[in-house]
Amino acid sequence: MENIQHRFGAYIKIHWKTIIFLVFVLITIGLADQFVNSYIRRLLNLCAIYTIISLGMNLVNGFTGQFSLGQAGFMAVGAYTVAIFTVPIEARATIFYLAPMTPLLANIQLPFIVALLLGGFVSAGFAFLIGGPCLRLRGDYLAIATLGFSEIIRIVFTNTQTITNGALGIKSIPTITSLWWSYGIALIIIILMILLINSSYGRAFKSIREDEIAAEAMGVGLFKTKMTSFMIGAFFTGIGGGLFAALLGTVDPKQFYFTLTYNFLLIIVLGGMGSISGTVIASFIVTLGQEWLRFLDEPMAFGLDLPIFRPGLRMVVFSALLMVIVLFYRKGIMGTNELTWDFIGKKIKTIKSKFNRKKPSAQGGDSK
Amino acid sequence: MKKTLALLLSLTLVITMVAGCSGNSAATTNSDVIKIGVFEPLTGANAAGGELEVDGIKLANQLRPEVLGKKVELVVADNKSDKAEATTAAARLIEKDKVVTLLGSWGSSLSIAAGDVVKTNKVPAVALSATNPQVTAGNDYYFRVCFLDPFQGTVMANYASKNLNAKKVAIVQEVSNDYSVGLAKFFTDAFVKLTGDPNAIVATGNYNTGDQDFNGILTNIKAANPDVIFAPGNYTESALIIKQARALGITAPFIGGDTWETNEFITVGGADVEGAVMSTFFDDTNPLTEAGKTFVAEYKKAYPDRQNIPAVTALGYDGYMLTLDAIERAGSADPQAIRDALATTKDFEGATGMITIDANGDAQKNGAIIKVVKDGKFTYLDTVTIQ
Amino acid sequence: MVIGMTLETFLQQLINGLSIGSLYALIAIGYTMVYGILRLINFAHGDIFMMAAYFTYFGIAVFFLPWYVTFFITIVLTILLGVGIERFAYRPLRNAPKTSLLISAIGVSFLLENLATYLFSGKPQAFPNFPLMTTPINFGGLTIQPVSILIPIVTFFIMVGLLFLINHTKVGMAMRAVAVDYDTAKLMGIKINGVISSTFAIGSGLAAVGAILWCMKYPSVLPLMGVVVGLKCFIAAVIGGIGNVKGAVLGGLILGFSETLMVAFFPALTGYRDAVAFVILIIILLFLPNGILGKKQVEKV
Amino acid sequence: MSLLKTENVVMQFGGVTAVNDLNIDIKKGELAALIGPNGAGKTTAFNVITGVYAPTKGKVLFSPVDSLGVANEIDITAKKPNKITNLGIARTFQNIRLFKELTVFENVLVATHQNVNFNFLSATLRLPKAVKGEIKAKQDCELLLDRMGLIDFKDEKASSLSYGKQRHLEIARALATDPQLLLLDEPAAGMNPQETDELTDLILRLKTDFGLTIFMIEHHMDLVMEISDHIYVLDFGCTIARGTPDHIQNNPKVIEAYLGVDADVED
Repeated sequence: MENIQHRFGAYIKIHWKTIIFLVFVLITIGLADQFVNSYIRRLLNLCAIYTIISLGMNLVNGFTGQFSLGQAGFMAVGAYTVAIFTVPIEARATIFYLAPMTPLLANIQLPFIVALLLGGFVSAGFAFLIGGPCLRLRGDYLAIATLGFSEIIRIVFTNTQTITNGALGIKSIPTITSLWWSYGIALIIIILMILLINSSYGRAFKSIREDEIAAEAMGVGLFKTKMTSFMIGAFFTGIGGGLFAALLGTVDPKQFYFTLTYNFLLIIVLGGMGSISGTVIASFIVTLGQEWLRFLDEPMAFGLDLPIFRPGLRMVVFSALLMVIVLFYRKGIMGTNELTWDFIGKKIKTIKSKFNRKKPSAQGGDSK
Repeated sequence: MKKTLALLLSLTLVITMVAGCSGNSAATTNSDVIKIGVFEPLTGANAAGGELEVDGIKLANQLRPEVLGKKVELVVADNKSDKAEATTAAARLIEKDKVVTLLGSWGSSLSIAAGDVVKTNKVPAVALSATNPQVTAGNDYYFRVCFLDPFQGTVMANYASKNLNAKKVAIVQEVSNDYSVGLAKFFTDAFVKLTGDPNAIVATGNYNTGDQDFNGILTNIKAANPDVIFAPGNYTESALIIKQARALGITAPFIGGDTWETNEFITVGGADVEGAVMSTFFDDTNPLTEAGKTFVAEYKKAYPDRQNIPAVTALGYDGYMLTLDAIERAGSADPQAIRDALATTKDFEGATGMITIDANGDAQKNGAIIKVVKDGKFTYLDTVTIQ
Repeated sequence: MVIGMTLETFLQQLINGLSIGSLYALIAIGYTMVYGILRLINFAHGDIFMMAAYFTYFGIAVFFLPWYVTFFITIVLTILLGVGIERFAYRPLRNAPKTSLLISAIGVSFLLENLATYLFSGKPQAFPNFPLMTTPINFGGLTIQPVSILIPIVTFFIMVGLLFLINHTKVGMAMRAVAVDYDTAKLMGIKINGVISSTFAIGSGLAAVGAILWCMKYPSVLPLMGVVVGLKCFIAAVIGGIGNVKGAVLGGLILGFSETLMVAFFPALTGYRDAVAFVILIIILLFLPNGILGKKQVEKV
Repeated sequence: MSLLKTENVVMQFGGVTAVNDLNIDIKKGELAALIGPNGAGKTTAFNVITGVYAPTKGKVLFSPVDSLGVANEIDITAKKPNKITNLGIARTFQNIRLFKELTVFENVLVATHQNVNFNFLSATLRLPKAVKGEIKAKQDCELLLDRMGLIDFKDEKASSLSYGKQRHLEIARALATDPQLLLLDEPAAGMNPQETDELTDLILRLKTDFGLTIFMIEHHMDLVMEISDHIYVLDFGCTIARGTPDHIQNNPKVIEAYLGVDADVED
């Protein structure tokens, strides 16, 4: 411990509890990977992937204060990159049965991890291209422009038959994504986020969120800094998209309809714009909650037949939730706070002081 | 006051959540019940189609609620016409509800999405109206009771050139719909082959799901002046396309695929879709088999108010009956055994005709029904068989 | 590939562009007015339009009310809906950060879509037919539905009326005042809430009119019909210069024409049609950040 | 020799001319003040100098002294604000613009971001270079906070500070950019007499200890007259007078300009 503390001394102190917590997480993943059924595993994978993507979104929207709605588009870019470069070459003929894949790509196959990273980079590249025009715009214009971009991406992917196989999409993508992959990468990205946010660049991001004019007057280059954040966010999202593709094993343009972005919006709003731990918690709540609420779509909920329980109710509740949060709990679960050990400590103290009989238990948290 | 309201809202939410999960967890595996999973789009773009198939499945279930002396329980899951949902829905049915086999889904891409799940879990699935070759290709656990797009495309091409003796055809395809572009492609190939004229397709118009204004592409097509217009795609857009075409003074007949056969197609299209011709799987006016007759009778009993029986409902019926037949032949509710039984299906008498499953897991059907919209009804026109 | 096109075809395409463009314009006005006053992209506007379509559908096809009654009720209900949304989803957040307001708008839109899907099912409903409006008439080689002529006319008169309202009436003056400087207007004793409500009322009312005309031309009603239309119309408003009624109409027409003409001249690219709007948007924002008729606003430091 | 010059700067918004033909010349090491009634265009002038607005006409010239002690004149007209800050002009704002959600320490640290010599990757991965840079920045800033008497509030949110302290923090933040010229926009606005006195001392200390050149907008006439070496008087965008405090005090034009607006003089 000592030497770690010493090396990062000027930065973050890695709390011994954090190490224990991480070990605990790894063990849990290991156990889950062994003993949990594929349905639960699929859900847990989704949680991790949504965490990654939401973190990417929160970096831009929450920490840098730029309201971007391009997630679905960046996700699509990452997903398609992985799909195109990992589909077994022999399978391609049958998949691209309307129009053969362009010879440029037809015979290139990359190892998963390479394709995944490539997806991240390509996605960041797109961020660079659209950031040019968009990041100079006033906030709400950025929202509509990024949303427009994600629609354009979808439409382009629908029409470029020989690269993306158009509407048919690409199937039989090797389903490599496992709990180890998704959670491994999620953890890495969480840690990177924490380190980034607590660096000089992270402070620059936050300063822009707080007050663009003051930030600029303090020598922070707005465009360059926004672009950095935007591209990193897109990179994360691209990675998430890649994992998503390798989880489903099939992609097509319809999946990346821009309403998909609203999922991640709900997550970051619920978790707290500008909170990493909040995002992580919210990703789990929303992903599992959505699955949980399924019973609302089933006529025979609670055994008794209620006419109100029929397909569609779940999404109504889901979107009503977003409204409730933004109207009444604008700061979300964490606000801009982080679930650090002393944060938990404080909370526990307050709870204890409230009723010293009950014995609360602390769980979860980031290294910070 | 706000706060309290908010608290109340969230409280109810939490309660429902808890109640819900408890309700779900109550669904335990019961030995004297055989569970069959149905995953269909009950909301979203494909909702109408999904419901029609579920009708058929439910009807069949009422007719034959037991197999191997055990009660058959249907577990229906909505896949929201969305791929990610489709995979989770399938996984949920298999892992959580412990179904032994699956039925569905309307919309090939949704079935394809679920393909990997059924494959990895080694649980068989029967697609009902998913006509895309990709559904069963390279997947030993996916079967289907309907014919394939290449066949359907050929059928319509034949109909266009032989019955309507068309020389020039225009195509309007829903570029964001795999079914539509696939069918358009197969039609084109077949039609070009038949006419021997590489330029037989004089115009192509693309649109996206949800579009409502087609005047642009239709004006182009009008200029190209085709004999026939082939417009496979969702019933909603197709109906609008035909309406707008007529409004633009296009008189060429419209022909399409099985997806047209929904009541919405007629309600939306109104008088303008009169004479629209489509290929489909089943004709309720003269069923090919005994099973077909019983199905029609039962359907009329169950839904006296409906004037015509959609083919996909018949396919839903067949899918269920075929599955139960397979379970019976397998003599057990073990997924693997059911799968093997399904794979070796021979001359099973379905409502839509005799079903024999081939090596790909597809139903060998060499006959398609041609129907036309007449007086606001889908009426039998012809049966096209291709060897 | 560009197909050689006859004059008729070209004119036909122009008419197509004019009528769809005018519809865009009608709905774009709603966006532009709300934005002008609240500086808010009212994401829910497209869905208000959708709800209006359903109101009309139920009025005529389900409750068999005469069309004029239905139209009246539709417009009233839609206005109530719009004003209600402002009251309950936007007003509480008026002093909150901009993003919260935007998120709330997205939330409302998402809620309306899901609610419609839940209540009216994802299936399309057939909008009643108005033979008088839809039976095509021929001009030489041109075939035109009366409604296609009606739409631009209605749009034009509404625009004129609106401009009069804004420039020559008390409430219009108040609107302009609020649009220029919210706080000062408040200090001047203008009833902000009243002004904002009336803005939403007008915007929603126009959405209702737009919906009725839209459905006469494209007679199917769907829960998600408002999404793409909404986006395009907001873009139209931005192109023309947001906050400016004439701009909204101009933008709507530009969008309508460029879409149909793209289809007309590049049939091969018809699949990209929906991307056109967004491409135009990004180009406009690059070269004319304030739109064609928009004024440049400077940030106060 | 002069550090900042503006040559016939004109700033118009639509038809309104906020600043008309502004010519100022601030010598290195002096403390200049810009006074004038409300709406005279003082803040606009600052915004032109700091690049927030691009002037309609005219030039802004800045002659910072480089590491070798050589001054070379740079045309900073319409340069981006952050570029101008990099060159050595820092400012505070009339209506305090702190990063409210950030801690006092973070507020100051942001100002050091402009001279990071490592990219975001090495910052994220904590490469030695970045760690060194960060440690240095933090030491400097702690020192600064100490000198500004804010060290005790280091980890509090900026928004939780008292009004006076917030003004101090804004100055500290500006200093953290390591400027040669410091622009203060009404630093004493809304301060009680005692706070104002503290501020007076502070400004003087900045001038002597940091060897800063200071250019400030201020309504507190006694403060202005007490500490400034040179005063510019603006009215309706035009420079109506310039010179030493006593010269200004007896200038009829100035008195006229201030007639009826005593409120400003007093507040």
